[in-house]
Amino acid sequence: MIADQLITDKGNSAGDEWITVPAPRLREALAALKEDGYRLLVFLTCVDHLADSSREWPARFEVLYELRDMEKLRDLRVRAFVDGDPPQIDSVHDLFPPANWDERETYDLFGVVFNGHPELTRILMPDDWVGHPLRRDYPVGGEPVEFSEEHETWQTPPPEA
Amino acid sequence: MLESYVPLLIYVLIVLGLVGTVASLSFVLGPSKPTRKKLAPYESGIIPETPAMRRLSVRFYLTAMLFIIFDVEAVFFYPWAVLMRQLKWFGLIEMFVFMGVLLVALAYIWRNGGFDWD
Amino acid sequence: MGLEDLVDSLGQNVLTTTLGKVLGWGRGNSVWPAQFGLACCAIEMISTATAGVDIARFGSEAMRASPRQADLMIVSGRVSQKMAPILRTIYDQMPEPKWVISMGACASTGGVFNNYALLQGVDKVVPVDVYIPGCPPRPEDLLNALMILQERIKAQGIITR
Amino acid sequence: MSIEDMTGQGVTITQTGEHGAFGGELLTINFGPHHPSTHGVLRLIVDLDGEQVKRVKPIIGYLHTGIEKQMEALRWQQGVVCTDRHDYLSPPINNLAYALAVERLMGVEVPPRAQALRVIMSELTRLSSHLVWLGTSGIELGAMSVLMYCFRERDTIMDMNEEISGFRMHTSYIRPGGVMADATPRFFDLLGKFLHEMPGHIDEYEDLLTMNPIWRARTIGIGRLAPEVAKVVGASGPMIRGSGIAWDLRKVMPYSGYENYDFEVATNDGCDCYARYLVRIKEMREAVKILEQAVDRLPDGPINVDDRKMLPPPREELETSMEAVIHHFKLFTEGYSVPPGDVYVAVESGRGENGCYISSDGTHKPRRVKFRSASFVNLQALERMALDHMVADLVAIIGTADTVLGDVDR
Repeated sequence: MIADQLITDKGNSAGDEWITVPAPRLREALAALKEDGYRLLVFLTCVDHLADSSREWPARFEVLYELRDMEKLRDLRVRAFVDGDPPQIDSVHDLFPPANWDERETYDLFGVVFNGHPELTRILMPDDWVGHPLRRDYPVGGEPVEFSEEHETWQTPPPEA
Repeated sequence: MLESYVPLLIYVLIVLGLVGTVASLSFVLGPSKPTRKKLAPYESGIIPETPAMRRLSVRFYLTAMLFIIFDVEAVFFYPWAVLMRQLKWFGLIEMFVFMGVLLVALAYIWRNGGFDWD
Repeated sequence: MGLEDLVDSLGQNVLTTTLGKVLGWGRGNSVWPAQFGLACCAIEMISTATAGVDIARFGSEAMRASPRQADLMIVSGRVSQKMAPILRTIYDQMPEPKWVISMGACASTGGVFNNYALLQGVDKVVPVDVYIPGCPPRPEDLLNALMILQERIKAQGIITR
Repeated sequence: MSIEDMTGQGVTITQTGEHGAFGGELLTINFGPHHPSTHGVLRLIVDLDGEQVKRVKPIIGYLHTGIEKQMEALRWQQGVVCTDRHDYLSPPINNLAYALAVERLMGVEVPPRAQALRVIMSELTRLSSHLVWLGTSGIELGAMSVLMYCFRERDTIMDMNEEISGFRMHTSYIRPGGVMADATPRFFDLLGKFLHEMPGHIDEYEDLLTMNPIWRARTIGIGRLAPEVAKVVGASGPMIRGSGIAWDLRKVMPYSGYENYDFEVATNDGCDCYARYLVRIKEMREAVKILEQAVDRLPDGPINVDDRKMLPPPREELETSMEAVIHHFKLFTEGYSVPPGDVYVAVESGRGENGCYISSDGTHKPRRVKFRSASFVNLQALERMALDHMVADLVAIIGTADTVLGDVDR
């Protein structure tokens, strides 16, 4: 079972179990969970909590791993909070093969650098694209549309930025 | 003696004439505006950087050679088919022997894996 | 070179206009589309080509895979920023005379998605002849656009643009 | 080398001079974005030794539409439109994932009639998705007539979609809080006639393909995916069921009332393209069985949650009660807000596990919506399945992975 001092926070959100793990020791936690039976990484993504007033967030970027145990049919979400410019975290592509492309996509859209990834390049955006689109301070873009108050706000970064 | 070939000559001339006019007509009348981008090699939308001229694997050569051998074999059937009546039994047996030799060769190549690719 | 020089030298007289009508009739009734299926509209384009709605009645059944043998490009689907240069390359590699139908709202104006990732309208990259609204338009809409295009081709005569 | 470190090999463009088995140099070609048989705008960089594929590197992103950023800028009820369009072969199933996620965050449960209507629309979509797959995969391997047969049935399903929701493909029928409208009697007539004929049509496809020597030669033994590799790579749907593992989310983690329908999980332990073809054919038969049970036992009652915060009140109430007008006004100017928290719901689409992860910060727009796409993960298995096959087999392997590039690139 995963060592208890690794888990800094634990809870249940709308029926999903989740735990928070300190980012520097993420690989250790995921390896322990893999031994414990969570063999499948369903997906890996990042949430940008810039100016998020709903709760007190330890850091801006929350990288989360959705693990699943196919025998005992239980899911677990592992969160790791990262900050810094660019935010760095260890890559787990050798523990969970599906993480390879997920990490490249998270790097491409959020700018989170995964140390140790064999080929950390852009996967969805064109290779010469500047900026990471899914960050909250990146404008939605597109063309301004007359007579629609929503689209004016999309050209400029959201007010909370 | 040659006049029995005249209809063949006329036929060849008609064919060449027809093909010639159709090809040249489309070449002369058709709009052709060659631009550098249009003439670039088409590779599913990407202009390739790597040169396409590469040393080919020897298997292509093997396959081509086998095709030629068994295709040329078919050429020998035509004169035989024309003279089959006069040659009577001798021609028939001779052609079976000829085909037999080539069938043995085909079986040998097949068993030794000359046809499968990897 | 060919017929166009004929028109330049002889100008518009009874010979060239009738020849133009014959050419227009020939080109109009055998418009070969290039298979440029991108997203959901491509599925409706395929169902236009099947027996139910049968585009073959209009002479456009032979959906050519390579641009060399096509003279109509049906842009069916949303064009992302990464795909735009490739769309332009394919358009350049098509021999004249060539036409473009922009199928669906996404190809015509960016449609539902007005954001950083999509080209807001394919007419920013290639000259478009007929636009089709709808997301995705019904197969009958594509036939309607093809009939409009055929009228336009027949009216163009020898020099098309 | 073990499975783990085979990941992320990635293919570098071969330098000149790297030699294949028989002395020929490796040729790098583009199985590019504009290609008739890549089921969308997928680009593969393929290293060929003669006819054999030595390395494959998929390059995606040519259909990236920024759907996840778009949904962050739209209100909760407006986001349903985007969920239709990223996996455009199974729109209602994506709506279902989004709707279930929002409902679990709000803590509401839709009435049983809505759940049954959702199951009906999901199974109809699974049928139409498999029909499009069978048609296009058939025509790519030379079976022209299969396309015509399959799209004939797909058109009847599209007519049913149009009857129930007014739209052929992107129905947006399943919304947070219930479904758009109740099914009309004509819909049930069409559905009854369709269910009566469909098993016969599936037999037609089987007659065309199952014992067809060309189809079998092109698919048996092509694109092998061993069971343990399928599990490690995270494949789902027909990709994993074709390797003998009975993993179907409708059975394993039932949602929206799937537990009270009895159907078998279609598996086949051939581990190759032919096995996955048989799995999809059997899934079509199972979908017809589920639809029959759903229509027989359709409970009546309301089709929406009666929570006025989430759904507009019925029209006639607007004349009488003042609260209805206030609810109506608030709903259509600002939209409802979902309590903070995050949730992940996985549903079984035609391609595998399509999921929707939502992180909400209590405002009336989602903080982050992430679609777990089955094709995105199944495409990573392509690098392994295509090794040492012929170039022509690449077409069958891309076909059997049944990737929808809108789903891959989102």
